[in-house]
Amino acid sequence: MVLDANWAVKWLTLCAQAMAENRVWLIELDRAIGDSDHGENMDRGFQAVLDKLAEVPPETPGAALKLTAMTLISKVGGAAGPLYGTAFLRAAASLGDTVEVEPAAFAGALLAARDGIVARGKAEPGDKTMVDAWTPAAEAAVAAAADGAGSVLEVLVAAAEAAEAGAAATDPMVARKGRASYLGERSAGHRDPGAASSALILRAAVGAAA
Amino acid sequence: MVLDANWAVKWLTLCAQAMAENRVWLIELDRAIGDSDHGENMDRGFQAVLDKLAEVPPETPGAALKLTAMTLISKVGGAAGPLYGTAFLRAAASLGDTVEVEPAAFAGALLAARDGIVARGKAEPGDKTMVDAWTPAAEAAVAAAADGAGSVLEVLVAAAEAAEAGAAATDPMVARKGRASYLGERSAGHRDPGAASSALILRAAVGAAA
Amino acid sequence: MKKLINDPRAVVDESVDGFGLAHADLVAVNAEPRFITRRDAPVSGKVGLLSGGGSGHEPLHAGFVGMGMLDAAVPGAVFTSPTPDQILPATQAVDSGAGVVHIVKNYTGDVLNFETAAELAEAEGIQVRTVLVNDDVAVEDSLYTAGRRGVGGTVLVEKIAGAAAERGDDLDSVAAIGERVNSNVRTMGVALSACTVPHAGSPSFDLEDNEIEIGIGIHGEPGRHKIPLENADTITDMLLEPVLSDLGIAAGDKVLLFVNGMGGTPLSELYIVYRRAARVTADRGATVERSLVGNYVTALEMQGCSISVLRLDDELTGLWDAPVHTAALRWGV
Amino acid sequence: MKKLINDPRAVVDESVDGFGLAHADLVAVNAEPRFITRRDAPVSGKVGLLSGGGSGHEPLHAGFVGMGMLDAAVPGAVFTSPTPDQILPATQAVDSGAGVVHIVKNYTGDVLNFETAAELAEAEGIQVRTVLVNDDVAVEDSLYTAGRRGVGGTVLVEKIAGAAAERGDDLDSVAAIGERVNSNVRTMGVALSACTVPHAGSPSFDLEDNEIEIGIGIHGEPGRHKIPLENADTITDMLLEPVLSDLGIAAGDKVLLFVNGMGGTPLSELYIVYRRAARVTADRGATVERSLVGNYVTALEMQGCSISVLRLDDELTGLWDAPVHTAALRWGV
Ligand SMILES: Nc1ncnc2c1ncn2[C@@H]1O[C@H](COP(=O)(O)OP(=O)(O)O)[C@@H](O)[C@H]1O
Ligand SMILES: Nc1ncnc2c1ncn2[C@@H]1O[C@H](COP(=O)(O)OP(=O)(O)O)[C@@H](O)[C@H]1O
Ligand SMILES: [Mg+2]
Ligand SMILES: [Mg+2]
Ligand SMILES: [Mg+2]
Ligand SMILES: [Mg+2]
Repeated sequence: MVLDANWAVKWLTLCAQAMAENRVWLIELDRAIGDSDHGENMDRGFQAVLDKLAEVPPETPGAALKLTAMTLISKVGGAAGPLYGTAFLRAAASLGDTVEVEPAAFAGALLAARDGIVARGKAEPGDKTMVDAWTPAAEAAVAAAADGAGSVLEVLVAAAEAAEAGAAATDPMVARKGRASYLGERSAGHRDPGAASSALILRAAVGAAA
Repeated sequence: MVLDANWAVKWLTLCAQAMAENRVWLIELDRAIGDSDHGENMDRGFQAVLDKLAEVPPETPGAALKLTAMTLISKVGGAAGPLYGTAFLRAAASLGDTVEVEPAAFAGALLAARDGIVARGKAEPGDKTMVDAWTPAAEAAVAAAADGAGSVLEVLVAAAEAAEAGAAATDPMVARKGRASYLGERSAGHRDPGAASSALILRAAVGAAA
Repeated sequence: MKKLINDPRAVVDESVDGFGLAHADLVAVNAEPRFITRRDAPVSGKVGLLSGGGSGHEPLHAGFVGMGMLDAAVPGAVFTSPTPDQILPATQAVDSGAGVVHIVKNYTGDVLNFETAAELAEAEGIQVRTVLVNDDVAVEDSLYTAGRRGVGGTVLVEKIAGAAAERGDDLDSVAAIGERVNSNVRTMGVALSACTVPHAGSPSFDLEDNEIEIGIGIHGEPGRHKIPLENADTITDMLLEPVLSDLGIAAGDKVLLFVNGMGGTPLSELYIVYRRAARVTADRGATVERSLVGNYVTALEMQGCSISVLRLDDELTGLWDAPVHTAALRWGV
Repeated sequence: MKKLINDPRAVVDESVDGFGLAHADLVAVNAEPRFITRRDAPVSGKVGLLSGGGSGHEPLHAGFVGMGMLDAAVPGAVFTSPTPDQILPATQAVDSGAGVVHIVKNYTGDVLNFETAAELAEAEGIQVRTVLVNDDVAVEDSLYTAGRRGVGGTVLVEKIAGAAAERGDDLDSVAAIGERVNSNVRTMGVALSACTVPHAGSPSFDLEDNEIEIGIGIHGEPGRHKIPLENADTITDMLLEPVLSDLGIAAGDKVLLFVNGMGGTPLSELYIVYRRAARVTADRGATVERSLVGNYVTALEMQGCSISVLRLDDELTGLWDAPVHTAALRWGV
């Protein structure tokens, strides 16, 4: 298995599928501590990504992620649009023109994505945002790749599992950024929708490589 | 038992009591085929009558009914205000200065009241309005008084019973006057609120003489 | 029942009181009996224009008191017409000697109470003319009903007759203009939910989650029939078709199109209805010359809307465009 | 879910389309990407004023496009901020060379998307200034929140900055006036019921029959806390006290008092709230110089209201009074 343009397109296709399937769940999560639009936003955004991918098939993983970034920025809106847009843009820049992404480079792209989200949104780990999924995911990928022993699939799985654990860990948190922060203590006891969609995205990366 | 000013005041007092007790029921009846205000209107009107009776105790039954008419006209509004106002005004005029009302004179007053309602509202029997209570009531009173045998109480009871039967008879009717007429066939199966309140008024007349 | 109120029986008094405070530059409120007049009433030489009816239809009527529209509004209890002893002093307060036009929505209660008040006013030497508004095509005007109701079209009658009075028309002319508007306007409404009369405390009718009431009035009464929930375009067609047909709107006609909210429907939805209604009207070959979209003749917090079409001629258009300065309609000043 | 809509995903497009049809004399609608401009934009020599945000708050913002107020409105999906590729062309469309002020409500999404659009516009040689509106006292402006939200006060910022732009103020001056309004206005809101986002289909939060949410925003999000239903005067006091205190309103201050409906509350109830709020403000020794009562910054069909107080000075009062001609606010013209 190599992380080439085909994998990237499959990844994004599985992302779109995951957002469509989990649209209602993400809306429900956002309904509890936000404004009920996250599932709709992500679904709309990734459907548009699918359309774009069909129009101009990308030649490298980086190109696929850049196209995703531009599409999410122009179609999603809300907080998630610019944050995911920046994440994919930074990941694309980090991959450059690479045709086949090595495990360490993938881990580096996740780190870049996470840094992009933090740079735009100024959230720290523990603030109950998507950062709580991306931070452990990027760190787990770096660790898995650094061992040297990590196969491509092992790195992807490490990232996905860490993102899922990170998303679950937002449940008890009191939000300090984003719309949920307006709720104060009432935000505890609910999963952060953006962390949940982040975990779906990283799980889709595994599916595309399987 | 004589139908003097004391009886009239007691009658109107019992009317006020009946409207307060049946306020919710009359609202419910009006909710089904009208605009949910009849119970509130009648309660407000007769509470005002009580206040007026306390201010200027009337010297004759006619004076009591005239005061009632003027108060209902100025406090009730809606369809019921002018219609009941006219009814009590005509009844008062028919009684004139009489100090003790004979059975036949009482029956005549009910006829005058009914004619007043018809003159203002142009409804015919069967149109599902208060006319369907007042017409049989007035006719029953006339009949009971005409026998000559009819005691005061018998005449009052005849009127009350006929009004109650008349009100119940509005249940299956399709309304042709008032707000319920907008519903067409959908008005069938519900009692007319004005006929119901009319029966309460005539039943109170019995209670005042008992 | 959830409402921003204090005492269900004080709703009208407190609301009118607040209205008077918020618009003290425009109106004066008389508390006992309750009525609202233009601050500068009576306007010397001008025919007075008065309307009233049950409360719960705000901004109708108090929101339309001011220059170029009503001289007085007389609010009854919620959904209950006012009494003659409110209407009479309000009539006196706005009579400058040129007479007063009563704009009355066609309901038994309103008709009877205004009739009595007009008689009493005439007895005191005030000339009164009555314009009866009955624009609701949901109700057949036949022996078997109390006649068509006055609904959304009322605001158009008030605006245009108000402009006629303001330009100096005499009593009969103002009444005639009002009648001309009434005979050229038709309306039909739909409810997606009922409303709750404060003193009653429970919704005015019961609707399932997938039902709507077609042909409702503005008093929370049920409509002509319940139907399953449809989309906005279909509902719009169901309301507009009888309106256009009853008016006989044909190619070349010029109209004012008025989409009125019943109080609880978001403005965004009213514009979705307007969109369809404007297209269907244009498809008939008629020209929408003027429009009005918003909550003007309401039934408390009811969700739903009504569509009114007014056939315009140059004079009516000119009077519609004339300056108006009230709490709820204002332009040209 | 009962709404006068066709397709939940077409709600914004169809509504904006209808808005454009109804107000073709005032505005032009650009369909793809979606934004609304003054019919006569760009106005030569004038600073452009642009605002936008999620839809569902109508008449905000499109209803405030026109002479003396906004040059452009950019509506996102319901409760979702618009994207840079809407904001950028709208900014270009209203720039006459004098620069453009973006009025942005303080939400993470709005801030980020407008930030990107402003960068792109600057890169194309358009000068942009951003006025961030954050008037909601329900949210503490601290490290532990995303900062105070922009709510009802937005309409006051738009009106007054709009008047400054219309009188010919330069870019920095218009932005400075907008910021002055923002720093002198505070708002707090209550919900008696939730609202239903069309694409979500179920109410945005759950409330028992005897509960209300205090400290809500305008996106159907739950408030700071649930409390048992109280009467209007008590609720008014709970909203107004933090507003007056945070602003430090004292004897001798002159204010504009704004009671804003959330979309599903009858006007009559807003006036009951206004009545109490005006009295309490007067009891503090402050003078209510101007008032605004109605549904201006809404959350779909939510029942509830917000109260805003703006501390006035002579310049702000003069700019408030200046002529405005938009679909939802109009005077002096
Ligand atoms: N400052 C921030 N930093 C990182 N992530 C954030 C920030 N603010 C919000 N988010 C993420 O965005 C998600 C909400 O996205 P969405 O619902 O689409 O946008 P909106 O909040 O504008 O409605 C949150 O669940 C959270 O994960
Ligand atoms: N034309 C009429 N003639 C006789 N009675 C009428 C007429 N119209 C209405 N009514 C009576 O008035 C009652 C309604 O009174 P109410 O609810 O107080 O007034 P409104 O209909 O104005 O709300 C009806 O139930 C009916 O009995
Ligand atoms: Mg959201
Ligand atoms: Mg009634
Ligand atoms: Mg009534
Ligand atoms: Mg959102």
